[in-house]
Amino acid sequence: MVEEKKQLTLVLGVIGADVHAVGNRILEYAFTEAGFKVVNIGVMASQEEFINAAVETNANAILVSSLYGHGEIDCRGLREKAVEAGIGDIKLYVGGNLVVGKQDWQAVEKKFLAMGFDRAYPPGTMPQEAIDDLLMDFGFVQKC
Amino acid sequence: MVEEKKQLTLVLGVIGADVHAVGNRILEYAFTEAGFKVVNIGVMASQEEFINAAVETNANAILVSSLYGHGEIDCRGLREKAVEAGIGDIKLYVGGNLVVGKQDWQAVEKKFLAMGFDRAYPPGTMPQEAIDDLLMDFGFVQKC
Amino acid sequence: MQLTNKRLEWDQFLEIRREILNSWPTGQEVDLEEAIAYQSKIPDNRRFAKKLETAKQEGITLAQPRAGVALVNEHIELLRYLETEGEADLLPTTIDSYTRQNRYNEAQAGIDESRSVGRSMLNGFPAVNHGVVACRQVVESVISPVQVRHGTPDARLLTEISLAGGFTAYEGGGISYNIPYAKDVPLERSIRDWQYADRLVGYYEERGISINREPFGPLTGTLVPPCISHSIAILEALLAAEQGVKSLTLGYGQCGNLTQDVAAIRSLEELADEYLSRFGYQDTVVTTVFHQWMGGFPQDESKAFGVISWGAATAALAKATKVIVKTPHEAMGIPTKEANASGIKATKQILNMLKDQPLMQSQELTEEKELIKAETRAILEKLLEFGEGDIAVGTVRGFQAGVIDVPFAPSRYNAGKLLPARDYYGAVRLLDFGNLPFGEDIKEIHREKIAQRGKTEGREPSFQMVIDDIYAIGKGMLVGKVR
Amino acid sequence: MQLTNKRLEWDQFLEIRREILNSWPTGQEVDLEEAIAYQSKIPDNRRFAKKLETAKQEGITLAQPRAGVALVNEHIELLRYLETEGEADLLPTTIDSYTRQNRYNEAQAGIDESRSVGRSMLNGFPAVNHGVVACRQVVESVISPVQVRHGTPDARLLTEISLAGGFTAYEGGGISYNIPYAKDVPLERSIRDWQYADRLVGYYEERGISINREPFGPLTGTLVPPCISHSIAILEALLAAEQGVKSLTLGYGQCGNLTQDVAAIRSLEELADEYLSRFGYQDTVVTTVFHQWMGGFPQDESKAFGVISWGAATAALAKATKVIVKTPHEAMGIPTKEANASGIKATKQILNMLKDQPLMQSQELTEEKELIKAETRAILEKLLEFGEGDIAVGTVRGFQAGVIDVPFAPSRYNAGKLLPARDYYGAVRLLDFGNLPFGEDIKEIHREKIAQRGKTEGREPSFQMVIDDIYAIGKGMLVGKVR
Repeated sequence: MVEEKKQLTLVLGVIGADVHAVGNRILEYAFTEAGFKVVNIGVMASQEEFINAAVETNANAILVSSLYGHGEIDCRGLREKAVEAGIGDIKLYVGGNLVVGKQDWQAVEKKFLAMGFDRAYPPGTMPQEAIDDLLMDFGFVQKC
Repeated sequence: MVEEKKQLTLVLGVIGADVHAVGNRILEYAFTEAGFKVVNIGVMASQEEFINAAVETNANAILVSSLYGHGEIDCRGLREKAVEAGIGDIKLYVGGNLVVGKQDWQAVEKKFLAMGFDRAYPPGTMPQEAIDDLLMDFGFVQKC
Repeated sequence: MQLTNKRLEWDQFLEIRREILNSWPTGQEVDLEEAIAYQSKIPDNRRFAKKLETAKQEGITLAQPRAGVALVNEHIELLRYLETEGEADLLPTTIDSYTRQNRYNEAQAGIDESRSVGRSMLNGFPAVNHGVVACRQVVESVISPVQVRHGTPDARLLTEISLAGGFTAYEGGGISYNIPYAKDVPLERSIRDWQYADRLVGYYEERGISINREPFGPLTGTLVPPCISHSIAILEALLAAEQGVKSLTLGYGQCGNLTQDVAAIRSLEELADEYLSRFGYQDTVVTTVFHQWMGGFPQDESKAFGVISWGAATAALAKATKVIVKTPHEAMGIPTKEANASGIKATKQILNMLKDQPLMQSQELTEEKELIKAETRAILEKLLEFGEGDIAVGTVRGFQAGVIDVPFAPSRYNAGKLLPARDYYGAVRLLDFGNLPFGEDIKEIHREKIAQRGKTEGREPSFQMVIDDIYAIGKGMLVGKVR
Repeated sequence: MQLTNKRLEWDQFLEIRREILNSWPTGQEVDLEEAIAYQSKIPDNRRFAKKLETAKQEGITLAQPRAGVALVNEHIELLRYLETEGEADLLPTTIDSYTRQNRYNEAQAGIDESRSVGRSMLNGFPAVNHGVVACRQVVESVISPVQVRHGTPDARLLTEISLAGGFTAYEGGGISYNIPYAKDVPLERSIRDWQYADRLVGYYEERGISINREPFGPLTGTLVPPCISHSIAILEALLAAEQGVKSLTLGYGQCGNLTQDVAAIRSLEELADEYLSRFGYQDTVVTTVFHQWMGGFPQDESKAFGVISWGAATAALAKATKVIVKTPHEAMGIPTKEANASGIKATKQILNMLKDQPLMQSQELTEEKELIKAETRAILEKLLEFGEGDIAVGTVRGFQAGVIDVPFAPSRYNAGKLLPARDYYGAVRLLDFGNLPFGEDIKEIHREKIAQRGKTEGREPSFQMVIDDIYAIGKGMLVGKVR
């Protein structure tokens, strides 16, 4: 199963003008440790950088982080750009402090799913949760 | 003036089932320091104890404290008992946390004045204020 | 133009200035003489530097929140609330992230959308877009002094507008607002751009107007050992002083171990005085700022109050001049004004209760201070050597060589080789020294302390230990111990 | 019957017991053998003494709230909430004020009215009225050990019902539940009544059932110097140990100055061990309890979180075995269960973050500990002298003579001559020693420290200073300084 997981390629980055680098380092470490191939485009990544990296590496999923509250503005249109680039069915995950201020998470999640994301994670999610979801979404049976 | 003040006798106590002793001690000390003769009947004092002490010591004023919120019930009828005991014109002062919960002070004061008290003090009053009032009410001119 | 730690020539400054003020329409609102006339009318009691100096003399700690929203009236309302309900001693104006990247068009879109949706779509106040007049409205609407806080590698236009706008304190620096805040801005460039900002502050000082300057202490806010943030604070203090800055507030982000945190604040002030005096900057006043925990917070608001309060207590015990306050919404993102005020009130209660405690003294504290000083001096002396006596040149070369290195920083001009981890008692130590110029004596202290922890946990020190430490506070612990 | 510190004769105990169990119908539910059989089935992990002992060994601090309501199901719901949502380590059952005065008829009226109006009309759980079966329901419905906390001068029936009811810890003592809680209960009587309670606990111990006993540390909660509460804690420890009590938790209420508070907790444990061992009680285990600030609280909840958190931090730094937690509703009266849980969560966050800090060590701390020890020994030795070696007799005579004296206590059996005030750093000192048997060396230390404060405030130490100190915390300060 470790073999199979290695074939999944993830593009990882922090979108927009966001420079939060710590979580990005941890995610890179955690996903790599979990057996994925991680293409980390780092902080302050534009939508184009995400899409280009995904196209170039033939990635299976794009994992977007946003920690500074501008996620709503920064993420809008990412699915459309993926479609334009011919990778319209790539998995899009997003997580972090996605909006300015304390808002009801259900509403925030709904907003991001409506934007075309497959999964959205609230603040404080541990990497293992996303790892488990990736394995499930790509049909790997979990050994637990 | 110190000589004259010494002639004023005050009966001091905490009324009802109230065991709050700290403020009582502060008042005893402050009034004694200010030159009054203080008859402190302490905590958990009944109306009868206040009146008897005043009669026995030929007191000029009764100072009632209540810190536990039942002041309204405990103080009702004190003026009438003073009248019955033949000391109907004794000065009655009351102060503390006189009612349950946070209430408008003007309304509380009005209630206690209507009960026959000469003065009522809100929570947080410093002893000096009552000392100044005593001196004024008994016609001692203040030096400053 | 070669970077060097020399005061910018006035002609050169004016040449850059013309270009800067032309870079966005509101730049045209800045008239230096008129700005100086405006600033000179702001009385001492509403000036940041003066209030800090008085607090330092009295040995008390002032409380300052972070806060900023997209629109002027809402921002004023927010600051007024934090001043009256929150009882803040010092006020902030936190700048939004687009402005920090000089992306004024996007900031404008954020302003417009905020107006139309009726809530702030920006994570701060876009001071450049709003311009000088709006900034003056802000500072005039409150009684307390107001500081601009941001995270801008090239803050030249923002500095011009902020100072003309009546703000009396200004955060940032060529290293502390680059390495943790940017991905690929060369250090030469950000240091030079901040020499401009400092020169402008220096010019105001020459005209008798005191503007407080504060390098950003916590850097990445994640397991930054005191010697790293101290080195950068002192580098920026020297760079600023050379440009004529007189009021400096140096910062440090809470690590969590009381002894280390108190030692850090005390040693920071002493080291800064030592280096400023050594390089001939005699008339600068150094105050300190302690940042409450900058890492991950618990989601639960009561637990967050615990984290905030421990930061407040440490600030008071360290006798920092001011403390930057977190809010019980920290884990959820940008707080409501009520949550922001709550954090200040809890902090103020503790500051007031603890203002009478004596300064801590113990053998452990003395040893910790000496360790931090030895480490910081090792770094600074190596940078001076690298720069052949020029600290600006030395800084650039030092970052290249990794002899100064910030953990978890996004910048590609940072070596990123350090691995910090907590010791058994929660103090931040180094697991991997990268290229830090430490002698074996210092290294051995770190190794021993981390080994002591590893032994009690029955595991070899590794990156997993670092990750456990990063998540620890969110899980209610300081040290990510395996038990 | 002459009061003496001797173990109650069994016949005598049984004679009193018959009378006590007949004083209210639920007394008939108590069958000692059946109760012992029931208690012996409660496993170690749900026993109070065991959990405290483990915490002491691990050097960690456990959190315990106060809580109690009139009806059984509501009380169970409350405790479960504090255990799950509040994350309490130890649980309480606080007894209502009528039960504390043995006014069971009024308690019954309170129960009935609570049922009819649908909310608790009592300020605690009337354990005597509910009886043994209901108490067992309570302790069985939670996982953590549960202690009975009250304030009852004559608690003999409550003790019988509590122990038969499965509680594994019990607060109170013949001095600490009389002097601050009653006006005219003679000390001879309350000490004798508590000898009964302790003898019952001692009997359970003989049968292999460990019951934790805790004298009430904070007394009047108002500027009580450590030597006063320490003396009473140790007196009650000796009285309890004589009756066969083996697990003792001695308490101290936060004064606010960190050094004094840490010194108090550390010296309390050391002094207790010293005296217990001197009188031959070798197999008692002494743990400590630190009470968060017992004086007036700020109305504002955020500020209350600050007060709570500073108490939690001090408890952790002092490495007290447990801490009694206040709530953000403290100033408003009896808290909601949510507010109660909030206080525990803020406390736990701090306890967890600080559990790794090393025990404080400094010259000042050592000096403070030695001062507290010298003061406490002076009092205790004088009481032993007064009692001609019998500590029970000495206690009664000592209170008469004022050589032991509790500030601001309502009891007429207390001299009430002490005047405590804070020194410059906020530590509680004595302005008037009353008849405390201190030598000139000790008195001089107090005088100097209070004079130092007086000098900085430009006023002679006086009762006004005491008044200012009592009002201080409500105004957000610790020391009522005049500036």
